[in-house]
Amino acid sequence: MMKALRLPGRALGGFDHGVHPPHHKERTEDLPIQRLPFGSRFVMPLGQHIGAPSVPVVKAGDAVRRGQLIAGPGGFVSVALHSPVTGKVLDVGPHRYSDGTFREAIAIEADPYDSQEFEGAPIDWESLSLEAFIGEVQKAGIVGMGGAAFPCHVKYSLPEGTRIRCLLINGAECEPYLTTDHRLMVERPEALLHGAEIVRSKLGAEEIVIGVEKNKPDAIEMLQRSIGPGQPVRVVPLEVKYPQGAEKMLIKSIFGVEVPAGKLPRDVQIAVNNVGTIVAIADYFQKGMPLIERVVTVSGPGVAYPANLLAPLGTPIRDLLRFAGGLKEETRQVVMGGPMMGASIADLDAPILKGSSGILALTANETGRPEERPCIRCGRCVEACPYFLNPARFARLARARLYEEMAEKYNVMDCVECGCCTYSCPSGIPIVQHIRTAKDYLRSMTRKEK
Amino acid sequence: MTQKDPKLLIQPGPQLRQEMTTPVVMRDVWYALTPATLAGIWFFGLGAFLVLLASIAGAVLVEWFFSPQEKRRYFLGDGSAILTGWLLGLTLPPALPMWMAFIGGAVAIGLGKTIWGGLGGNLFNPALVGRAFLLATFPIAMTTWTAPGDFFSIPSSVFALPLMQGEVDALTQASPLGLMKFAHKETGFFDLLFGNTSGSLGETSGLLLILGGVYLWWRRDLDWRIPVGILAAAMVFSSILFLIDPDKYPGPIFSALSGGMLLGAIYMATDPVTSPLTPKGTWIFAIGIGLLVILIRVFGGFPEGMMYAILLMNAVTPLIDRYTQPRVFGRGLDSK
Amino acid sequence: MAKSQQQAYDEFIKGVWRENPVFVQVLGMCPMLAVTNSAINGIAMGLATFFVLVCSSFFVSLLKSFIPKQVRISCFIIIIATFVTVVDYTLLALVPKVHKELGAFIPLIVANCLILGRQEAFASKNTIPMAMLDAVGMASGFLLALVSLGGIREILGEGKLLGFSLFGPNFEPWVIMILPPGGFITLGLMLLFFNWVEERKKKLDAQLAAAEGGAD
Amino acid sequence: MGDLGWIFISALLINNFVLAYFLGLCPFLGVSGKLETSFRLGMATVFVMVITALCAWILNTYVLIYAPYLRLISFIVVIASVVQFIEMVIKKLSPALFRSLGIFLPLITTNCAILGLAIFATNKGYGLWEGLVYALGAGLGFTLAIVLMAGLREETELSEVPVLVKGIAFNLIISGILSMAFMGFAGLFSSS
Amino acid sequence: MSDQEQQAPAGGAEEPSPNRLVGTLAVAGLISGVIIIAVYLATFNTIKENKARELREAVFRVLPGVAHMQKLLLKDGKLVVSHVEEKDEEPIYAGYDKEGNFIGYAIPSAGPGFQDTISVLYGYRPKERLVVGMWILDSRETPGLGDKIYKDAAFVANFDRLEVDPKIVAVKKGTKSKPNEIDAITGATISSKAVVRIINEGNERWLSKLPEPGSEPAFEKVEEKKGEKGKEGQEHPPGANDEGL
Repeated sequence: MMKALRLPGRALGGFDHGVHPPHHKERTEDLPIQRLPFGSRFVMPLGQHIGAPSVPVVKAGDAVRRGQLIAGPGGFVSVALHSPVTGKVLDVGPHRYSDGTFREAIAIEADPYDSQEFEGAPIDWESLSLEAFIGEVQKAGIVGMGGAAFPCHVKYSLPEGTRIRCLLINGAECEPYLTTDHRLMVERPEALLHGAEIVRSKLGAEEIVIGVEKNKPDAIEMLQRSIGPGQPVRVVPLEVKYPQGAEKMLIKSIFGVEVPAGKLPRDVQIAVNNVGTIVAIADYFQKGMPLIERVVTVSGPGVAYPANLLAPLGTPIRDLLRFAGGLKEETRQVVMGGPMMGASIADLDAPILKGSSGILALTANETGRPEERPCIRCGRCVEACPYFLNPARFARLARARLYEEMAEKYNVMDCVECGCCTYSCPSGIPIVQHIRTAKDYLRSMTRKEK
Repeated sequence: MTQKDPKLLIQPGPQLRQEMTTPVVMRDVWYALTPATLAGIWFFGLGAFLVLLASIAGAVLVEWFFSPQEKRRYFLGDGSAILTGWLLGLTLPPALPMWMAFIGGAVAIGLGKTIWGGLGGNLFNPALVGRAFLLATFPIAMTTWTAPGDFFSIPSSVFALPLMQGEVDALTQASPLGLMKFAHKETGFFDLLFGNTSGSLGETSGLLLILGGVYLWWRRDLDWRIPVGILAAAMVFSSILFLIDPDKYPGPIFSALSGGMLLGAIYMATDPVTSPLTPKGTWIFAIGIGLLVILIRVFGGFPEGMMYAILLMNAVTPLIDRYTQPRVFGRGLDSK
Repeated sequence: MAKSQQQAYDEFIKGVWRENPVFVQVLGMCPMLAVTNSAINGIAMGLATFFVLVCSSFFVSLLKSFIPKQVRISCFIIIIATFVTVVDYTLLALVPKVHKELGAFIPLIVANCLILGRQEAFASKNTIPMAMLDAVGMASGFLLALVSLGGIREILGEGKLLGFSLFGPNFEPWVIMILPPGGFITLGLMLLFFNWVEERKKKLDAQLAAAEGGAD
Repeated sequence: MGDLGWIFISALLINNFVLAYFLGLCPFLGVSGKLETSFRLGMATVFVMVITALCAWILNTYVLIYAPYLRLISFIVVIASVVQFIEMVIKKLSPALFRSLGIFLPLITTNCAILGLAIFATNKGYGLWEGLVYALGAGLGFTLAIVLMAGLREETELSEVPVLVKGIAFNLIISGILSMAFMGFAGLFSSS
Repeated sequence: MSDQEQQAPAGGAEEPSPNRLVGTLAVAGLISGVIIIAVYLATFNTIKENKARELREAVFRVLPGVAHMQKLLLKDGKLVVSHVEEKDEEPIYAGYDKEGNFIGYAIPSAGPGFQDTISVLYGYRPKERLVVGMWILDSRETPGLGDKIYKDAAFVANFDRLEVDPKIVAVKKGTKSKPNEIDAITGATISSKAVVRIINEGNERWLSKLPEPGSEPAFEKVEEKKGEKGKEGQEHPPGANDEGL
């Protein structure tokens, strides 16, 4: 059914539409990754990935070691959780989440006298079958680290008749401010390439393509230098444009192929993984270390000393900010993730999660919104939408509560909420917000029908 | 720090916004219009300035009067009412009685915008609704063109009492389009380019209008497809006619530079509210205007058709928008 | 007796004001707009319609028991068309100038939904006096609307009312008022005005009711 | 421009039945809420108008020269019956066509645009072909106006039109502006 | 919309027989026919007189000095006097002075104007080949602008003693210099030109068919007042659409 995949070595001219927000990466792009000192209290929410929540296997008072399993996967689309520290389980119960809601989580108190060294052994990946490999990835708790936190092993479980010809590694990191993937590519290219090789060989792909935006020349150079002889890896420099890192856009940019609506990259014989994810896989198979820590960019004009921090999962956001010099007084908003798709943080004591790629402290300068004015149908959103949807129409229809029409005539469900429309709107209309409302409503309606 | 967390804002993403806002866009258009406006006032004298002011006053007052209390604070803020009055003023004859200009401005906002629910709701270009109303209401005053003259002499017709006729004492002179239509006389290229001809007070100086357009394009406030499409379609159509009979029909350069063509193509048709949203639709819209203008100018009853062409295509815009939705990413690929 | 007088008055006044065929029921738009470019035309058209409506109502009410339900619409139309033809010829004979002004819109009275509507909704179900009152009321309301619209259009469009100059010779006529767009826009604005009056009245009533409720 | 061509253009654009003659206002204001419906109503009107022109010509040529006073009544009765008859025929022969156009037919027959067409064509002294072209132009003109109107109205459904304005008043004012825009066609092809 | 749509047939009552239905309609038709015919007959003469008077006034206006007129039709290439109304014939009118001497023709012509068809009647004197008067029978030109073609006395006066050779031409107001030129109305150039074009078209159609000057059909003494005999019917002044729009 699908056209044979072409595997060019350079970008085919990018995707259409999209926006060019100022990238602000200069604050942290040259700062090496630093390890954040261990704090005292860690909270691991059970549902920090997409899919079913994990099922706890420890209870209050249990002693846990760093990297020890504390919750098993709650189904196929679910992953395991591991303790980020050596210490004692305080309780298993509701804890504040970064958006202010309470969710089930395991709270752990770190043992202040432990060295917190991780002890583990490499895993012999070469002898594993694909199924076993997938099981290992699930066991390691690895999810997409770009922000969506989709369980990684699900991507590798291919339906009958599907095959992957290319492993595409997403190093675009198109969100402003964030530099975690960038630093990983510069500092740990071997780990990245090794992890990529593991996945490639297990999936039976022919080639590894790493797409990196052109504003990271050092990363491109470092990767190119590190490619071993005969390794089937290509590094493709990409135009700097948001949302270059959305996987369908990335595929379009590199291969010139559109993933059909409602289909996945595997339907065009491509598997896409984030740089951080691949490095986590490498860490697991090389050192036996499951996903218990990640690199987080702490940046924004609201912090004095922006940094790229390697932080244990479950660390309170406050600890990261404190390490970066604390919040300045003019801070108005703290965002988890990138400024385009990230969400506001309501509680600084909430933990960082597997999907937290950045903590950004923003001042009035960035958070100020233009006063909301009537839509003047200027069409900027239409020309920004990478999915060629009609956001202006969505906003009008949503205001009139014509949600069904949005889905039937204008394909609102195809929207990935990248935020380009709201970003580009001169009238300050929260278009994405309207779209989210509509999508929520439509989803609840379909659920009801079922 | 633990004690004094700043009060944190919770707002949905995206957190970043580009800098362009509606008032900035409106103000950009002001800047772009300024040179051509000054040129118009220079050519036609202070009277033209008064006409312009009257039209803006009509627009702004009605906007203010009909906006709900809580919105009144930005009656000047988003600048759209001033812009409407201004654009309308630029399309008026320089010796029009002020009271007519005032009514034009009032109708432009009242019928062209307010009843549609204000900015963004109107489907016809408000300034042109005002002008169409004036042209249908005061056909003689609206087609009495004066020749460029002394800067300080103000035609007495400008001060005509409300509801009364204005006696035009200035030197009247047919506009280049009128000369073309009724006497088959073509006006010189440089006169058209620099605006030293009779005509509406802001439409004569082709060069400055184009400069303003380039500024808007550079500021990305302007959908370049619209002026390009209009001018291209109009010029191609008139070239064809010109090739058929050069004595009877005007040439493409004349068509592009004369009358309200540039003012309309760059500032009126591009009004985002009343032009299609989709790129493909925009082309259809622009080409439609270009063809209609020449059709009306050459075969119709009026020497100038820009206003009607734009209004007619405004009326078609909802249909265009409906049938030119772009192909959604990843859809309609393999219908096999 | 007083009660029946009150009822009669009600039947009459509802057509003039409360259920005004043009401003409230929005019926009979075509003649309403087409011929009202001056007050005199409005009066002529209004009177022609008046005649047709009253005569038709009379006959329909008179004959209502003879007309079987199945063919009633056809009968109504025949009755109406008869009187329209009568009006047509009478005007042509007596006032050819007016007839020329109104032109083809006199025969089109047949298609005026107002007339057929009244037969169907009222005359065919009520006694002759009531039907007459209703017809006179409705026709007066229609006449009133035509005259007011025609008057406004004439005043602005020509500076005259019923041919008398109001503003002197220097008046600048608002030509659009005599043209079709002027008809649409003027009637639109008049309806808008009526809406506004209604709205205000409702608000006042509500305030009054609230005040009274508070007093109790 | 030939005579027939000018008759067509004139009925379609310059002297549009709705926007210049105020004919057919009931459906124009009442049925123009939805684009789809409007278009089908327009097509049905074209159909009825062409039949009307034919009937009117036959009546004028063969009947009414002997009895001019029956003009009005015979137009009404004959046109209504013929349309009803055709409606039944369509229902039998093509249910699909009936579903898309048929429901409008009775509505259209009572519409003043139809009677107006017959009377105008008679007054202008049009022959058979002129009458048919006139009907086609008038019908398409009606369709054009109602479709544009429906497009505009559907769009305004989504904007915040003041409550006070909504409804017939607003539709009339939109028609007024549309009518103003159509004035641009005045004099089209009449100047040499 | 219209009320009749809402009405559902009231059930309950027993079905009247078809005969009764047809009968009712027939009776209604009969009564209506009687009324109509009565009114028609009552108004017939007045209407006819009105029409005749209107036409006569128009003819007298475009042909100064005329006291009598008669209708001429073209039959087999010859102009013959006609007293009956015939369909599909385009008549012209001949005007005579009190003594019955031929003065000129009044020719109707029509064509598209700015808004709609303009119907013109103009007087023509074949001897001098001059247009001597113009009258607009019917037009829908813009009030205040195009309607000056009949409201503006100066414009109408243009058509007095206007040469038809080679062709009448409308020029910009104030620049009339030749005997075949007229001053157009400022701001209503299209309407002015339309009138000129319509007259030129009338000339093209008729001038070649007119008999040699001197051999015009003589005036036949017929009672003009009491109406031409022939079929009963509304007399349409040709070109003048009585239901003027």
